[in-house]
Amino acid sequence: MLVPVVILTLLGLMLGLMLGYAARVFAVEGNEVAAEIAAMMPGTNCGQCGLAGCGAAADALVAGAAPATVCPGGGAPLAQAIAAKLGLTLDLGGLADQGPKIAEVQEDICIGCARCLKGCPTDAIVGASKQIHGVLHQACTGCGACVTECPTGAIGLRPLPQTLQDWNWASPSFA
Amino acid sequence: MNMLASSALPSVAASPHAGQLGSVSHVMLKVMLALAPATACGFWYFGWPAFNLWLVTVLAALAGEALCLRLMAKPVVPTLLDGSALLTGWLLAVSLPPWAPWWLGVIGGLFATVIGKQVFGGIGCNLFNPAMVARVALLVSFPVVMTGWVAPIGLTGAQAPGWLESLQLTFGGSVPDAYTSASLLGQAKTELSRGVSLLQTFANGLPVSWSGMRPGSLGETAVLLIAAGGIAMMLMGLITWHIPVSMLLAIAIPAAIGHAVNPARYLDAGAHVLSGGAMLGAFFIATDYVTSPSSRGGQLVFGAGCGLLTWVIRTYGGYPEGVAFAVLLMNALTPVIDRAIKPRVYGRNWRGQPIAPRKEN
Amino acid sequence: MGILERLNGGRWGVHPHDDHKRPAADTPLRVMPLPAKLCVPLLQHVGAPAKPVVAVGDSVLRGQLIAAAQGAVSAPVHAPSSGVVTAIGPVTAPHPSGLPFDAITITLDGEDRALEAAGVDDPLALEPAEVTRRIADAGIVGLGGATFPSAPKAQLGRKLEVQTLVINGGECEPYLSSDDSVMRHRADDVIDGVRILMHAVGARTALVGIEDNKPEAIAAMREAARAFAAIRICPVPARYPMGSDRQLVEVLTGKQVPAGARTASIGVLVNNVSTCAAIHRALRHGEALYRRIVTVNGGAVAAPGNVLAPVGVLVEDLLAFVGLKEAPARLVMGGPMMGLALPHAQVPTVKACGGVLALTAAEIARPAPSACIRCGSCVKACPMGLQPLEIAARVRAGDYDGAASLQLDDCLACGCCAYVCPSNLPLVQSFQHAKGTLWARAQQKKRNALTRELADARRERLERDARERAEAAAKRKAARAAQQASAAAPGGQEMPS
Amino acid sequence: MSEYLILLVSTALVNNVVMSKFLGLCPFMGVSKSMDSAFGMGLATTFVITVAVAASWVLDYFVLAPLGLQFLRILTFIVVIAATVQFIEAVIKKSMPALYQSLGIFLPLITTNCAVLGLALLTVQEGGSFLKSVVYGFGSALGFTLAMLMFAGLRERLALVRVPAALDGAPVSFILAGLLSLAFMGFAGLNFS
Repeated sequence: MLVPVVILTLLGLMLGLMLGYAARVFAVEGNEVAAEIAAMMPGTNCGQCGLAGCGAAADALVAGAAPATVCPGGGAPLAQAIAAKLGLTLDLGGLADQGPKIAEVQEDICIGCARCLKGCPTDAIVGASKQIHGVLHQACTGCGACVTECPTGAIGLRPLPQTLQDWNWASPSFA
Repeated sequence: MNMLASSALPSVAASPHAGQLGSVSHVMLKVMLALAPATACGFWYFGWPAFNLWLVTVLAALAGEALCLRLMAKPVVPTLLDGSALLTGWLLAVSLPPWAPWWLGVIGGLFATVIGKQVFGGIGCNLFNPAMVARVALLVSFPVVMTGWVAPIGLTGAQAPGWLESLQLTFGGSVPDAYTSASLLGQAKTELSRGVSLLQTFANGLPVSWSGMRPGSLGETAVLLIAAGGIAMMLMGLITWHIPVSMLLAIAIPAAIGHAVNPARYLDAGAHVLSGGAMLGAFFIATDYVTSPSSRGGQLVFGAGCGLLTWVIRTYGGYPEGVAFAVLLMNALTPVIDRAIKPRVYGRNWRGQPIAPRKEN
Repeated sequence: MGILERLNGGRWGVHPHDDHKRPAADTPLRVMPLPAKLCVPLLQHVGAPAKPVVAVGDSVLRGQLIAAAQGAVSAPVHAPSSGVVTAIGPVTAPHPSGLPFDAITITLDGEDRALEAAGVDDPLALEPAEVTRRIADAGIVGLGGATFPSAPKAQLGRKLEVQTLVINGGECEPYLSSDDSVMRHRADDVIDGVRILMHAVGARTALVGIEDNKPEAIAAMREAARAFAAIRICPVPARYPMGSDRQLVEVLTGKQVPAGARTASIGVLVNNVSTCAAIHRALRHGEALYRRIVTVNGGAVAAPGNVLAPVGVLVEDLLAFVGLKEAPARLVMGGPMMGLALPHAQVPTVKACGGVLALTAAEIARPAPSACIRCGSCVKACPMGLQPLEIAARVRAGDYDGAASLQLDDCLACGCCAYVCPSNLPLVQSFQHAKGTLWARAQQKKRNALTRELADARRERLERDARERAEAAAKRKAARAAQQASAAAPGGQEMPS
Repeated sequence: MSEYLILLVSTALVNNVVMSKFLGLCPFMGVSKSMDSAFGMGLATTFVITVAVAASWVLDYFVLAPLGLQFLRILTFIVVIAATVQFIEAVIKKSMPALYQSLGIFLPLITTNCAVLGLALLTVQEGGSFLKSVVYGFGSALGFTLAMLMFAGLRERLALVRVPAALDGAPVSFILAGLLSLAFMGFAGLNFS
């Protein structure tokens, strides 16, 4: 009776020591996945996802608390990249019909209060107090922060106009 | 200018705006044409029972396909007309013992199209050659029936059964012992396992000939016509030489080496190439588009694998014939081969990196 | 194709059984009468669009600059005839999308008054840089379809010390014969253009590749090039896509162009024969590129043939000139293999438009696609050595990265795969879709990077502002405290609040 | 030498651990969605099996057998295997994070991969020499890797075709495994004498 107990104890001890040593040599720090996903995100902390910024969204994604489509600003490409990274199944249904959008200032209503300038996370709105504001297409993520800021409802989101450069063939219907 | 009303331009489609107007059924039809002479010759050798079995098998394959399409609510007639199920049944039929009972053909035909093909999504989606899947399933399940060969006694010979008699043979009982005979590979295997050396077994010479007048399935006897059909397919541009040649060489070379070392243990290259399903397999089975690699290099590896495995199974394995197993095993390796061997892309090396620019001096 | 080659699966490319080039190629060249108006697009080349230098209401003369080049890679645009500018703005582009692009609309006065133009008597005596400048000023772009501006290309060639010019007389697309026509009727112009270009680039030899289905062109070009040892006329087998620069370069020089690189990287510069003819006219006659030979062909055309037409003419007017015998089922700009289907006929032609096809329903008829049987016909046909069937399977399954890993980027969209496919799969569309999707993703990534930068900058700025405010406030507080202390010390009294 | 070669071929092909012994089906079905992760899994399992077989042999030969404690085999072997797997996990997590991600839960589950314990027990029962046992284990592990790779390749291609909805996913994978097993029956009775 004693022999098996001793043998098992010794075995356990030996293997435990080996693993303890390995754990020290091959230690990995932190959650690298969340950091990588945060790096893929737009990084504007626009809050459209309902979470506290891109870092929080990345943590939620890794924890499985948010779907891959959590980030509206990143659109379908980001959702696909995240799904591929985390091995999630992707339902693009919610995103597909929206498409990218940008903010537009209706110049006849804009009173030039410049509140939207402060609200924009990417400084995409140019203008000054008492002047009509304009939106830089390249910088706007379509997060909609300015829409809520505007006191006169002069800012709205509209779909990005399609151009010859970004037009694409539809996926053909294969047999 | 009313001819140019915008309603007159119904289609804005992607290029090209021209095409060869080929179709899948054309391809299948050409393969069947290439296979027809050898099959006809088989009928001539083995008589009406062989024809009955062929018909039953083909019909069962078609029925299996139709049933699945019906269950999946897909159009039945257009898909049947593409000819692929017919060809599958045909290839299976010519690999069966010609006097096998009807139920063998029915089970095989159904298995080929249902389990071998439709389960995966139908034409173009199957991962294994459907005819060989069915053949192996039959061989494993009914080994006795599947190795019950008959001597070729001709369609019209004195001993040959008439048409009515043949129906009885196919749909009735078993093959009378008087007709049964062993195939070369089966005989070699049996005698070797009894400890009789090949030299003794085949003291009167090997029963192989180019005419194919010997026991075997429809598709293994008329080797010349099979090879001619295969070459015709190459000339029609349906297949390339890579798979058939590499497969036949990979059977012949080890066979020749083995025979040179120990003729009492190993059959010679000619016996290997001319007997069993080697020829049919090399030209018609292994070259199946869907289940073979798409690059030429991959096809060479695939063919060589088929050949080598065939020889190994025939020589060392428990089954007398190994083509079907070899083809299935290589089918399973095809995705791996396709991934490992890709054609060299223009302006890139084999590993897919851009080549170094070479300036003129 | 020999038997051995056939057993080996043949070489790349396809041999359209009927190339439909004749009889259109054999009819005499016609000059199109001036239409009522022209819409001259601002973007007819790779690079930045030209910038209009005329305003609505201005009168313009033939050959007058109406839009100037913008940036390093761009090309100016000239008025093809005299008239009044009536609009500057969007017109439908010759593109399947039907989306608009900017063009200058000129209502012609029919008088065709020309700007005084001066050529050079001996362009070969000019400095190469001056030749290049004149090519740039004439708005010459690659007329074979790539539309890369010719001047920057020549500059690049000079910089990389290119020794060999490959002159592309391949014109492998069925139906088209505009290059053929240029070579037959203007062989001397082409050869002179080649000599000027060689001078500009500093190249020592020029290889003119002409498909052997154009014997008249080969004969004419041989005759024209007889006096110049440096220019060799090389008949090449008629096989589509022989006119693709990479394929032609390989056939003529035996060298492959590295993936993702230009031909110049292996010391070769490819130019089209029509481009060379345009260079000749620009240098010798001072004529800008505002008209060209266009093949109008197809089953619906009553009198198919080659037409000298101004750039910017509406397809509608062009078809009216040659006449239609039936309603076309599809209009195509370019050849049937790579040409773009047009949404309607009110679209202008561009500099690189070598052909307009009015195809009948019978000509474009294709059976419905069926499942891929992995027959490998597309692999054999692909001139780039790709595996279209594998790429298409991945695109169908939505695995665009998998498609990209099979070198989808190298696809020329030549259409050989779709042409030979027995299952009639829309392979080219599938690849174009995948390329577009991958491009959009890359754009989105860039955009994300940009917005991230902006957001970071903003955050930093806000933090700095806050810090500065806090510091200022602290300073104020400290100052006040000091003041207080100094006030309190002598009097020992509290400050009134 | 040839004896070991034949042993290697026999264990890898003829008595393939997955296809004819039906061991290790859990990772065979679970980690066979892509060739990369299947290959990684195959290599990791190969390492574990080889080490586990060697360690088990040593343990059995020098400790358990002399003391007549064969009844402790399962217990001690599983401890050895678990420790080896933990070790492998630490190494992969550090050196190949992508593979670590794709293997996911199946990596620690190598511990419970019946092929590992099965092979450790089988080799000990066969009673061969140390080298023979290691070759046996290594050959079987190669067979496992081969089966994984083949199956993953087939499943990758399956992901590109239109499998009928009723059969998509696990059902068709099982049918596929059955057909693959059918193909491996060709090796039945393979005898290199």
